[in-house]
Amino acid sequence: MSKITYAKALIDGLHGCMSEDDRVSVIGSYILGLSPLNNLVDRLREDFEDRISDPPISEAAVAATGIGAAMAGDRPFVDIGTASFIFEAWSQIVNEAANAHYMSGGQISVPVVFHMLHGLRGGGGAQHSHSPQAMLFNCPGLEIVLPSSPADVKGLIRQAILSDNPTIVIDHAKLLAIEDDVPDGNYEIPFGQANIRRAGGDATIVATSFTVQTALEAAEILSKRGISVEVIDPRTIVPLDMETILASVEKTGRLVVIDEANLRCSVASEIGMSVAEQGFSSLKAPIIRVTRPDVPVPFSPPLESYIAVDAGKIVKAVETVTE
Amino acid sequence: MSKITYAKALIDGLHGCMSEDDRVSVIGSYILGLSPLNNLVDRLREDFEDRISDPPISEAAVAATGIGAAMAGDRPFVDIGTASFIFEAWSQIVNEAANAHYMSGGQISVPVVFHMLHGLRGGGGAQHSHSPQAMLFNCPGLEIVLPSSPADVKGLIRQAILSDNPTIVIDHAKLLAIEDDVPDGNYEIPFGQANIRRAGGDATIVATSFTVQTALEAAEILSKRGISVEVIDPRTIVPLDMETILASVEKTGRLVVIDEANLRCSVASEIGMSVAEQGFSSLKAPIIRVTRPDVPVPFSPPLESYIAVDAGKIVKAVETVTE
Amino acid sequence: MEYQLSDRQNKDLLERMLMMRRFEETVAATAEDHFFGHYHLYIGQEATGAAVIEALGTDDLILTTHRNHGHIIGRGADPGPTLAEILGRADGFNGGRGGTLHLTSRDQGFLSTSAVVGGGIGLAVGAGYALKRAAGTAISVAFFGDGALEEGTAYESLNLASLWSLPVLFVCENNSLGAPGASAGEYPSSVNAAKDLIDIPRSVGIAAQSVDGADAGAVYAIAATAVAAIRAGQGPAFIEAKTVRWPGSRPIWPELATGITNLAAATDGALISGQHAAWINEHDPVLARVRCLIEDNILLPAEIDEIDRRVIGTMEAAKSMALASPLPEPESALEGVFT
Amino acid sequence: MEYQLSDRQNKDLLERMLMMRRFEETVAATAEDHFFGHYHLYIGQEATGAAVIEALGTDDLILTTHRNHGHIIGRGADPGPTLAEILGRADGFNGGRGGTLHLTSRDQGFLSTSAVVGGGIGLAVGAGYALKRAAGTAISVAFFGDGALEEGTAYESLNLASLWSLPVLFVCENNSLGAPGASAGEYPSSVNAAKDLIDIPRSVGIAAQSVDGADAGAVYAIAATAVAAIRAGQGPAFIEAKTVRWPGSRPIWPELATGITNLAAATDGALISGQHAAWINEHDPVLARVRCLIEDNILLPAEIDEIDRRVIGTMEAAKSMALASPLPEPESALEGVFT
Ligand SMILES: Cc1ncc(C[n+]2csc(CCOP(=O)(O)OP(=O)(O)O)c2C)c(N)n1
Ligand SMILES: Cc1ncc(C[n+]2csc(CCOP(=O)(O)OP(=O)(O)O)c2C)c(N)n1
Ligand SMILES: [Mg+2]
Ligand SMILES: [Mg+2]
Repeated sequence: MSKITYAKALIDGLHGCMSEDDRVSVIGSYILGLSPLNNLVDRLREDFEDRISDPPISEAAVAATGIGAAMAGDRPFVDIGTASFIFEAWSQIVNEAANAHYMSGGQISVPVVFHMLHGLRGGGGAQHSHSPQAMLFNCPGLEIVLPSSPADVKGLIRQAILSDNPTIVIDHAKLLAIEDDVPDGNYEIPFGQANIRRAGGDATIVATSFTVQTALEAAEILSKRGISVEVIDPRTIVPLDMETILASVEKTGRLVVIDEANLRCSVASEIGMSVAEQGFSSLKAPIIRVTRPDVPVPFSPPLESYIAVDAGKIVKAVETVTE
Repeated sequence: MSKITYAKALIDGLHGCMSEDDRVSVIGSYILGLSPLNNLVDRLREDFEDRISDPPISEAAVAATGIGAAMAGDRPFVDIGTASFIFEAWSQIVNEAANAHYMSGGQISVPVVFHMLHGLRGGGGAQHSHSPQAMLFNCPGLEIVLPSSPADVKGLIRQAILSDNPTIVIDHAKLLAIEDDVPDGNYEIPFGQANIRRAGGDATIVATSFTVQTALEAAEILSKRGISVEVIDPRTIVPLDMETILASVEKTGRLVVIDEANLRCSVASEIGMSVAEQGFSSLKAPIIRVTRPDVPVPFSPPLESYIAVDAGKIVKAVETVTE
Repeated sequence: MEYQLSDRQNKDLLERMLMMRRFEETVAATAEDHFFGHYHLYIGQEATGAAVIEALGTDDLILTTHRNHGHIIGRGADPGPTLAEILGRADGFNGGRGGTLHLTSRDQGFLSTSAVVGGGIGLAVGAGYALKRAAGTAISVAFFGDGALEEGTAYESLNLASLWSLPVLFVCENNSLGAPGASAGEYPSSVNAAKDLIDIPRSVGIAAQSVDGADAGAVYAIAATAVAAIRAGQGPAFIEAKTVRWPGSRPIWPELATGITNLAAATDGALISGQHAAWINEHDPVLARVRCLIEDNILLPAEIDEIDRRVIGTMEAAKSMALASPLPEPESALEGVFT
Repeated sequence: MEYQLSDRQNKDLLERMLMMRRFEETVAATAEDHFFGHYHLYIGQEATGAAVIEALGTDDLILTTHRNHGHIIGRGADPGPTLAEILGRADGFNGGRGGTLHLTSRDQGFLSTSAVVGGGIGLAVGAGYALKRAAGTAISVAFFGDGALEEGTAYESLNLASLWSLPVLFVCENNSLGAPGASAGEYPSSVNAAKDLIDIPRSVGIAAQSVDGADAGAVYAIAATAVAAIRAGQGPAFIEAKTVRWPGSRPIWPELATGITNLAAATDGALISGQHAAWINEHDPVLARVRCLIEDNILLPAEIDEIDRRVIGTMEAAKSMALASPLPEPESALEGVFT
């Protein structure tokens, strides 16, 4: 166990896989974006010089290259950079990667990993701040991973690379510098197992990615006000561990769902709706979503802050459902 | 008032707008896909020869052309053909069209219409059967129109062209041949006004596009079994008329939401979740969604039928919530 | 070095072409009574597909398009499961899940059929990436239509393959020249401002050549040269085969407008009649091939007939097999999204 | 016909270049104490932008990229609201909603700044579509970097503009040659297999020329010729201006590595010293321009100084205005998604 940054844990996980399996290669080296931690990638460059390459600015062809290589038996890790640019490769992801296994009747599998950085980063504006996980959630055939801690990202990235399915790993720029305990050595975290980040009895909060951190902050504030919340991080939304969520709502009777994406058809909408369908009898209050409102992301700091999910908004929502 | 097909009503609506406003032009002439009714487009070709053109197979550039032309003051109607191919132009739609007005601080508007045919068409397989409205619903800045009848499509297409916002009009191939009464002359149907297609008191069904037809079929069957359902067609999901939906659920206490898209993050998820949030106290039973399951669309007819929304599934869902 | 077909290869190649032609005729005949989605026949382009395939090895990987039947059959896939797939049957290669648009025969080296125009090109580049990393001599091949060169991903993929010197053969079947389909409502394709399509790959440094796609010998020579260069590590190559698209696509023009091919017409032009006679005479690559093999004394008419009879027999068996195959179990639709 | 700059134009053009340079210096200086997102300075490319803009008319429409400051300032937009926008202030052109990445000045004919590499090219084609339909003489202009030619939409857009003969001028600012940024962690750009970028537009039939982007006179001559041809209905044209990207982008290399420009150094090379001296001497287009205007007796050093002083004054006023502008009201974030 050592205390390392999220960014280092991610690179460690990737390094472990590359050491073990020659078939793993990296296409696109901006794995940590323009983060000051980006030099962590140098380790990959040094140790696997011929297995890491920078492609042209051609997201569609780059994604197709990853998918085609995976179809042919390779296990590429493709970095897309800022998540907003995955839209350039949308057809490759949605029409090719997601469908190939099913539509070939199982003849083909596509063990590719797509990695990207989502969300509000501070001044990213409307074209550098997307959280595409909600749209991807509507595409059957993709595993979708949303880590929220150093220990998780290391184990999840490994599981993503070991998986024979196309897997989307979405990190948040604001997570990269977070430090926490991370087990040494290689380990994987199975997909579809939610993590109860904090136990509590008065209300359930489900949050993903960076909003888990925000939810934990809110939980702390709420606990001081005498409200005990359970914070659940599904870690992967495909597959989704509804059991853990439903069990918690059965206990608390109240649900607040948090999402960095904007409201309509968000991950929060889906999780909330699933509870309304499968856990209705447990509910003692309306479900509340805390997400970005349905506006493009504005550039100016006060505007961006205004639309961002923050602890205050979460506290308010929990207070409303526990009233 | 005359009895005409949905396809004719659509072309009539478009023709009316082109007659009135020179700025309206058509890019892409496969408005009715490969439907046998496709020759209805000839009328546009004859009357507006220099205002209808077939572009290369370049969805991204074609979409950008429509958007840029709209920014410059034109009012293009861009046909994408099969809705699955809008994914090729995803960045143009999501990053350019949707954001331009907001991020320019209102300096620019983008009065473009994108038209496409969505859904299960019979043998379309995994790459010709998408219903992208759910993903688009997660993109703020787009008006989204889902007509379900000849009279509606004529008025909605007009409103789409008159709108100064980027508007996505999504038709369903199976609607094209449906005949019904359509008012003569030009008229527009305002966005954000749901249509109560059938009044009833025992349960509310919300459905869009072709599934409205399926829901009406189900309502007929249910009425014979003594269950009276209200069928609501929002007609546009952005803007969304939640008032009409909430008022109905207040009356019936039960909600079934229907969607041609697959389950996760579907339009049904969003509408259901909004009711769970805003209309919780009215609900007497869990909300149920009837959608495609989360699988790519298979080719073979029995497989495709198995995953399709049909009247039987809707009947069963309504029976469950009214039990 | 000039690659020429050996006698054995000439026979193989003719058989591939006949398999393609007779398969499509079977598809068209079967379509009258059975459910199909839309489909796109390969008739008229057999010389190109067969000659390129003749130049490949068994380890090579292939990505193809909506007009894929010829490639799959020509490569030696069993026509039974191929037809069964097109019919959506349980014994189809994809278990009925793909249909014509996504027909995949992994055993023959096919990774995917993308029905997204241009969709397979980038996948082939990816296969080339994997093959280059594996450091063997296998290459990947992308078959695509002229329309695919209108898609930006095609261009991006060419650039990437060139930059990384990947072992990829790009085969553009330009079937728009003289194609009679447009008048019957077919998609306009070749809507490209390039005077010469090969200027596009050349602009990003890819060796590219055009060839008469109806001339199997010429296509073979060019393809074999390109394949050898690619295997030798010289990076990707591009071939534009100028072919003529035949009618026979559903739903746009489902008639088999030129009828069932009569090989005797290769030597007796009088046997070709009807509206499309001139066109058959000028363009039919199967008749042209037969004519050439006979004229050059490579095969006797009787030998050709024998091959053809065998092929026709294979198709009859395939049709029986396919029609005997059940439809898949409806509930199985929910299985197999993930491995 | 050879286009040459008149005396008036020479003065205009120099002023545009100085406005660009002094603006970016102001941005860099202001960035030290105030919030910015990331930004990309135009330093080193002024001759290209200023000369192309000099060749345009007031009705022409422009689409630009993340490296847009120079185009907007050079076109005559007020530097106050420009800087205010970059600072996210309420009085910025976009009300603070766009920032540097989406800076838009509609009054100057700018329709949008797309920060998606290649994103503006297709929009410019669309503007050209509208302008052609309007049947006037205005044209649209797309400014973009060499990296944009790696994106498939760029290629698609070129093809479409060529096919439809749209009045679009494509200006590729190839700033990768000799750019020192890569070593400082800047994005690799110009990852293109084309030996010559102009082969790409040429492959789809677009007239294309390369020019030394640091030579304002040469850029002007080529741009004016292209603009005249486009206005005359000859369809799109493409210019590749070979420029050198300066440091000064945030967060990758935020230092103003070459310091505040001293115009006196144009005539007295001894004034240039430090690590980047050679590079400033060889590449700085502003110094080169000043040198050339003095040598050719077009402007006296004193006249140039006077312009520069005025420009510097304008920038000081702009900075005061921008810093005095309030931040937008937080709740206003919810307004203006739709018209
Ligand atoms: C991305 C995309 N856009 C549009 C279509 C509809 N479409 C199917 S086939 C076709 C024409 C393709 O032309 P080409 O690539 O030359 O192939 P051909 O049919 O001529 O063999 C089109 C436009 C599609 N399948 N994919
Ligand atoms: C679609 C897309 N992919 C990646 C990026 C990240 N990015 C920002 S600037 C840049 C380099 C652009 O190079 P070029 O177009 O030559 O412009 P330059 O910065 O050199 O002026 C990249 C890759 C982006 N903005 N958009
Ligand atoms: Mg073609
Ligand atoms: Mg550049």
